[in-house]
Amino acid sequence: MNVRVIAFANLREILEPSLRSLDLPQGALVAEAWTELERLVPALRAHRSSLRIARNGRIAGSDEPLVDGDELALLPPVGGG
Amino acid sequence: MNVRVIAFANLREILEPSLRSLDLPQGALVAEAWTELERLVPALRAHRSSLRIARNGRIAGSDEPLVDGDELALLPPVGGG
Amino acid sequence: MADEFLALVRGPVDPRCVDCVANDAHGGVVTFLGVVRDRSDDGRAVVGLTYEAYEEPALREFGAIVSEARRRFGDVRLAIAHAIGELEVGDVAVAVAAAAAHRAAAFDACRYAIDELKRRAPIWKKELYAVGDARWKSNE
Amino acid sequence: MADEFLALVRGPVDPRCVDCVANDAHGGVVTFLGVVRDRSDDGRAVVGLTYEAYEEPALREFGAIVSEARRRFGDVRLAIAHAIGELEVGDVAVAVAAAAAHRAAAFDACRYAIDELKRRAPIWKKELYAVGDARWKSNE
Repeated sequence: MNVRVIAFANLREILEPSLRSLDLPQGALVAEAWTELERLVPALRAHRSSLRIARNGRIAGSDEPLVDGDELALLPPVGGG
Repeated sequence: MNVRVIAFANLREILEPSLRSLDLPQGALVAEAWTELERLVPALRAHRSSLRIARNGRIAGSDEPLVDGDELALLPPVGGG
Repeated sequence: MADEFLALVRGPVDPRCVDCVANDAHGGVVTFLGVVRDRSDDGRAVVGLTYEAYEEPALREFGAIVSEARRRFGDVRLAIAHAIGELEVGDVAVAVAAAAAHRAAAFDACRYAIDELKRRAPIWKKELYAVGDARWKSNE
Repeated sequence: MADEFLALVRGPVDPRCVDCVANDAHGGVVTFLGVVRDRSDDGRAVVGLTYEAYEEPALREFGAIVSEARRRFGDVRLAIAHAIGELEVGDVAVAVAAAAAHRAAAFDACRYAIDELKRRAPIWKKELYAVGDARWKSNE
């Protein structure tokens, strides 16, 4: 199955332009998507502890299953206002 | 000696138009000015406990001596903002 | 800091008059506007307000409030404008703005200024009702 | 109450866009403006800011913040507008306005809204310096 991947701020700059989507086995969990992302873009590893992952716009737990067409977003610590 | 008297809000309405100034003996205190005011305008009496008296724009104690040309202001509870 | 704006204004206050507090170093700006409501606290229909002030002492009180706010909350810029005379529903009766490098001091200073103004500035308000005689209303 | 104004704005925010909160029944209006400063917190000269937002979730967060403010502080009307894109020093990056019958709820709601926005809205800020590379700055 395939999930779209977006990222913001410094993570977007790390991810770009190489990666827009991720091919994963059927029923893969968010945690597995992350492992694959780290493999493809090792520079992401350093940010794991501070970033959050959203699935279709909502914060997702690492054990949440993904479905084809989902959007994964990598969210660094926020800085609004 | 002579002191000017002004008042605000409801007290102004009670005082007007009868009274603009007060003749007092030399060295009279604020308290004596008040007694004279009450004599001239009995309707003021009911407000004594809630009003404050300013002398030349600053809150005055009742034992403060007055001098010729002073301005006494009768200040009801404030209602700004 | 002497250039803060403190004013008694005849008629409604133009809220922009307090915008002068913001500058490039003070990026957090909090403004309070007191707008004439169509209801009094006890629910009566209000058609307007009249304000009276003991002008010089009131302006002096504004200045004292600004100095106290700086002592308590640090580097804040404040502006206070209060209307005197006749106001209609929807008119701005008072505007207080506070600017600081960060929002916490701006909120604290703005709130302190309007609270103290209402507590002690020699200003009085008369409510004009749709029905019945106008009445002076104290803040107590 | 569904008519509160929640917006992400390309470029600087026009602070008047949040004035819609005031009406005849809500006479206490508190507005917070976050203006781009010429200094960063560590004293470096700043020439501008760039904001990025995860737009739909950010707007949803604004809505959640407004509902929470109403649950906590009662009958308050709120408006939130945040800039995205390039801003210069002096531009308004965020405007939050809260209106209530009395000032206490308006202050509390406005402060709650900007504090929560900065804590959790998916928005990011990059500081552009007079000297040296731009840097993303988190609120933590």
